[in-house]
Amino acid sequence: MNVYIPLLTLAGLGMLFALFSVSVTSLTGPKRYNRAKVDAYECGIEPTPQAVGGGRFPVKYYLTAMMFIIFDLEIVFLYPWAVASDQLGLFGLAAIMLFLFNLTVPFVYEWRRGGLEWD
Amino acid sequence: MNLTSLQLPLSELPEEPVEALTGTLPAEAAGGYFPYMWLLVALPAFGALVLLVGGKRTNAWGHLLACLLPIGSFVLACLLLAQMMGAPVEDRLVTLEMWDWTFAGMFDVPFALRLDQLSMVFVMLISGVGSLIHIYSIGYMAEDPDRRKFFAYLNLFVAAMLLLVLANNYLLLYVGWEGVGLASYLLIGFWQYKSSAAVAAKKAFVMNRVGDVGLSVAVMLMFVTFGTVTFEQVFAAAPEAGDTALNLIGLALLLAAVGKSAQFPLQAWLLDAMEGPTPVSALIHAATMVTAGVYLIVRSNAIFDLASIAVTAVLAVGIITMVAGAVIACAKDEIKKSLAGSTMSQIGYMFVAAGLGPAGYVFAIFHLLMHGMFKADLFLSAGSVMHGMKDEKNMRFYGALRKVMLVTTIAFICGFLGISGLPPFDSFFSKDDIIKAALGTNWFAGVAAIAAAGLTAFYMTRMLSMTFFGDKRWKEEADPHESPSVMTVPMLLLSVGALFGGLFFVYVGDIVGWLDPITGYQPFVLPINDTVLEIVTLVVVLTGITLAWRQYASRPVPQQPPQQVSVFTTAARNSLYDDAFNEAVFMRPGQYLTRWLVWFDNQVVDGAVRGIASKVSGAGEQVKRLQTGFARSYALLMVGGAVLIGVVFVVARWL
Amino acid sequence: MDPGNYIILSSILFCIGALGVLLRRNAIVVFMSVELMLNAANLAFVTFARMHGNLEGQAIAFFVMIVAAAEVVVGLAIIMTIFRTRRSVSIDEPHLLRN
Amino acid sequence: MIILPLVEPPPIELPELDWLLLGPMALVLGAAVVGVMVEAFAPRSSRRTIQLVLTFGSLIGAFVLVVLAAGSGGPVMASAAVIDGPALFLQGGILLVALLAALTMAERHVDPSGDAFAARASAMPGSEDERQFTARGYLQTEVWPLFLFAVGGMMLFPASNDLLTMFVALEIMSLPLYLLAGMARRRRLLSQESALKYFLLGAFSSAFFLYGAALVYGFAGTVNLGGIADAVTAQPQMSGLLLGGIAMIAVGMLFKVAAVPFHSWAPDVYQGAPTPVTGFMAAGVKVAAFGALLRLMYVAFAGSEWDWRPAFWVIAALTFFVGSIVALVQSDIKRMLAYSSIAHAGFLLLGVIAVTPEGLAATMFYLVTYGLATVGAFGVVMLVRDDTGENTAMENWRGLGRTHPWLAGAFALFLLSFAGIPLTAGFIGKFSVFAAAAAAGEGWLVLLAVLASAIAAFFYIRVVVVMFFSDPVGDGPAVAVPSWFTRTAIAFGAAATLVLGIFPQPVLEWAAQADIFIR
Repeated sequence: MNVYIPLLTLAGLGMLFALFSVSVTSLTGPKRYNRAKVDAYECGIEPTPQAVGGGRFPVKYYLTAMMFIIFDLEIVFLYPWAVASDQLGLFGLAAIMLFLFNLTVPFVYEWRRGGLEWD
Repeated sequence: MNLTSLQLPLSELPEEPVEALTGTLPAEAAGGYFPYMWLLVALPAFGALVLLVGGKRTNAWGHLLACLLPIGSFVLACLLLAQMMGAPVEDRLVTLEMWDWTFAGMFDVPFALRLDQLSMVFVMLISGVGSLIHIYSIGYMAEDPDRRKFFAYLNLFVAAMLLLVLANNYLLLYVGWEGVGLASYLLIGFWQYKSSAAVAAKKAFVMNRVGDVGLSVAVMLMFVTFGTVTFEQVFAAAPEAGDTALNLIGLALLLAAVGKSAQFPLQAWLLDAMEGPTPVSALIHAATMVTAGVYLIVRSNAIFDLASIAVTAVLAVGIITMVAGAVIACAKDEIKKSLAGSTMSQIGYMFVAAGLGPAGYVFAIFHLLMHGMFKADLFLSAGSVMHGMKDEKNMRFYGALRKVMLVTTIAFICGFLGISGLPPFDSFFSKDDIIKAALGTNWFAGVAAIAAAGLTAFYMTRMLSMTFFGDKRWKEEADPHESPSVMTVPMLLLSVGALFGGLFFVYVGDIVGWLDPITGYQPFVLPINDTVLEIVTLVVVLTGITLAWRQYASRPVPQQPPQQVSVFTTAARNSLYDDAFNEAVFMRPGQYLTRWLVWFDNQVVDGAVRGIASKVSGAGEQVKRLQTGFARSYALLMVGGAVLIGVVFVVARWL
Repeated sequence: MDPGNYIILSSILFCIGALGVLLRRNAIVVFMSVELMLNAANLAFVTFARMHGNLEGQAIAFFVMIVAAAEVVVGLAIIMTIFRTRRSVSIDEPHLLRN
Repeated sequence: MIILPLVEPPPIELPELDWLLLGPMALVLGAAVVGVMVEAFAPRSSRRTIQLVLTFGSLIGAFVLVVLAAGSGGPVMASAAVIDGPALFLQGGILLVALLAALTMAERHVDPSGDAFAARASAMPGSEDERQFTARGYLQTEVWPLFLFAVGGMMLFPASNDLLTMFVALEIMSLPLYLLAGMARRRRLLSQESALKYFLLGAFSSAFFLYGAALVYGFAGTVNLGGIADAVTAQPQMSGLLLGGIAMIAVGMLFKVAAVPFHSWAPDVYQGAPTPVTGFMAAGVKVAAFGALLRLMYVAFAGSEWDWRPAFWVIAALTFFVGSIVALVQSDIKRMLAYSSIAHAGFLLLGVIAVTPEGLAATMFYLVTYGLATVGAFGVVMLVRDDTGENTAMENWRGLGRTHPWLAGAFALFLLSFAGIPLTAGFIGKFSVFAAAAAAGEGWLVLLAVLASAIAAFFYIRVVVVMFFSDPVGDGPAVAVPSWFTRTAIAFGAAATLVLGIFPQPVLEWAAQADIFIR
């Protein structure tokens, strides 16, 4: 049984703290449940429902997110490669090139599909 | 044998499982016609295929083909029989390997046909009676637009039934078992437009499913216990198995048999099954399929001999159904339903015999054979009557038909003689053997059997006289006429069997000696003198006959069943007085029993089918509640599951 | 310091995330809670990598981040379409699918 | 100040790639990437054709490669994945299923306005745009790359040899499916809702999987399955980390195979998703996820089987009973099939619990038979329609057997196979899994399973009865006339179900030879 003690304490602590924090917020926090709370962005930027083109999707927000991800990942993986590139040699180069190509594909797709035009 | 010994990698498995077939002779070695025994099944199956796939194109000649193929099987069966009788006893168990399912030492099911004395008997019965009924159907279904489909199903049935009795393992038997179930389902519901037929089909289906579940459980149990499902290996391994396992298997098999053979408490579907065309009732619901349960039990004798509880259960089921069926038969006014009750009762006899253990197996099969002949004969005659009477089923609107349908009358009388147990006809031998065996083993069963014999005589005489004797009570539109010879000839052929089958099998073909190697016949001692017993039985039978004759032949029979007495004329009431008497003796109890059985059927059995289903669906409804459609509640359920897993982990650690 | 504390922290984060999934109504927030759970796992990976003194855990953390990012893209797409048809991202509103 | 000595970093041994073994996956995923480029550059008119060529070409090519590779095998990509007998067998099965599913996805004659997918997934349901796009006959051809990505993930899933690869494969498989689930052309609200549920719950479950993986890593110091197995055997005294890890990983996997109580997404998603996707999901995900689950439990956690077995007993029993029982009360064909697939997950778990080579082989065979029958069944569901789209209410299927005997016959065959009636593939599959479990000494669980499948038989039969033995309402259900795409899919599924039911020997032998996981 004792094998469980660390695990159970872990779970117990987690649960307790989580419950505590959640309940405290719900107890102390002001209760103003309004539309804004269930909006897509509580930060206030209201995605316009009837945008130009009658409800065409305002893709901007998450196209940006996508682009961010593309370049973010690129960097994240370029660093380790760069550090060890001299040992990885040609294989590593080929691999990272393949990786970069695969990252470019969605970028190209986005660009061709007009995701980059901010009207 | 235990399962671990089966777990060899594929490479170590022998090429073909020779050891699976110990004690049997490979068909190739047997030579002669044995290598072709697969044709027995293939021919009718081919017919069904052609007719179903060929569609309308085959309308013109389909039924002829469908008749020829079972006849072909029958001819082949005769040849095989001749060869088998020529062979020495130890060479009579022949196995024809086709292909096999092996799975890396998990299971190894040789797809093989096994022809031995027992299956030989069945093959003869099925292909023989089957062929005759095919021929008969040409006339009976002449006007039916879907005749082709009817014959296709009929062929399908014959093929499946032959597969059932030729299988050399419980799996293949299960295949045939499902096949005959399907065919009978299709044929009961053949006249879809009658809602009653559709309902009956469904009922038969559901109840048979209950039985099939029994069989599948039995197969799985065998697998768990013996690690194999082939007859040889199972029977060889049975003695080593534990009592509980054997009894469980036995009871599961019994459940299967009860479902298929319409025994108590799953009997109700048979009466409704009479909605199907009469040839179907004759072939499937009298001669062959409903006796599959008896075959299953006798075939599994090695198990039942060791399973005391199961075998007692068989006996109990047999006794109950034997009596109950007879009483029902006394109470029914529809000729086919009365015959159906009789079928239940006769199969009850077979169950009783099988329940007696080695003393009875042989006689179960013997009576089964006899029953196949005389009951088929009776059904065909009844069908011929209905054919002539514009499908009037109610015997109260028959009477004096002997004047217009002589041949049918003769055929029916032959069937009557065959079933009622008068010397020297079929039942006189087969039934008396059962009665003796029962008295020699378990006196209660014996007495019940004798009583049932009296009832049998009563309802058969009632049927006979109400239909063919007395004065005519036809409806206006009815103009009875004799059926075409394509129908009457098969009837007459069966009549011959009904008259002299018993004589033949007792004095010419020694059935006991024939089946002994398979079922292991074990003589018994009668508590009382043989002749005395026979005389007693005879007296009981004659009493039944005279009672019924006094009542239904020499007195007018009211067109309405006696319940609605109040509205009747004085004259009718006078006659009714007597009627009321033996109504009180036989029919009232009959109707009560029927009513009770119906109640039991609705409450308990459908409480085991629909009822449990409803309980189950109730549970289902409960669980459905969890399906609220709220993603968050699903997530909560998942967390609950995670907790559950954790808890079980901890508990498992503790234990 | 004792890396065990990081494990405790990660388990706390995981539980907060799980509770967030169970309690919050806003699909975006639920989704963020899931991401929180993933990152809790990440923290655990890194800590264990430290404890075992091998780099595997840290490399894994990278991959997890990427997978999480891909999830963000897909998730946002789905949530936005729902939002645009229903004018709200409450995950309780769409429950046409049920017994 | 301290000057850090420059240490020569240890040499990195470079993985060498066995292209024959990697080929199938590489081909499919490569085709998917090309597909994205096609979407970027090709004119709209020609996209569908190109995508179809890409899809079928890559799938068939991959299948050929799998067949070629059969027999060989070994770890690939620095043993991040291992292509062994089971992996190849399951990849073959997945590719077959995917081919049939692709055929049903390519169907364009069933729905008057196009294929099964929304003209523009981004257009608002009921909006003017949607009407225009539909009128112009646009097709969302992006479904094909997504489909291929999902297939690639499925192929990697049962082959992955460490928890990280497994996690990545899981996501590569799931993410496209989340999207595809939301793209139905008809009843888009239901479709989008199902996508949302599937996504949120799926992400939730994969978080569990990941945290479990973290705990196991904490226990073993590696995520390589073989390494974990060594660690498990090396430490006889149990560690909470390991058990907690197994439990949480199990949660993630059991969600994917839709085992009770992680099943609740299945009925909703199956009902809401476009039917071809549902068929693909029901079949492919089950095959892939069970493959991965088998590898986990057989390779990594076999050492502590006595810890997780009891939990799996409970889950398995729960699964096949709840699945069978709730299916009894369903009135919608797709939901009924969903619960049936849940019940099948329960039966399949028997094979996982067995932890014997036989169990592995039996489960793999069962998976393939189940997958083929499932795709076929959903292919049939696609065809029974009214003017608002598919018509999955059971009472509208009354009398289908009278009006369309062949279609109803095929569906009945699939149902009988699900029910495990002899002479269908399902029977052999079920029998072998039960046999394997029995041989592994799980007799009682097998008995329960037999009972459950007896219950299950009733609702399958019920549908057969509805189709063949009840009068059609009005002039019977309207059945769209499919192109040869769907015909082929259904016919192939039916043929496979029948042939594997009567002559299963070759496939059984292949499965039986591929019954060992390479570590």
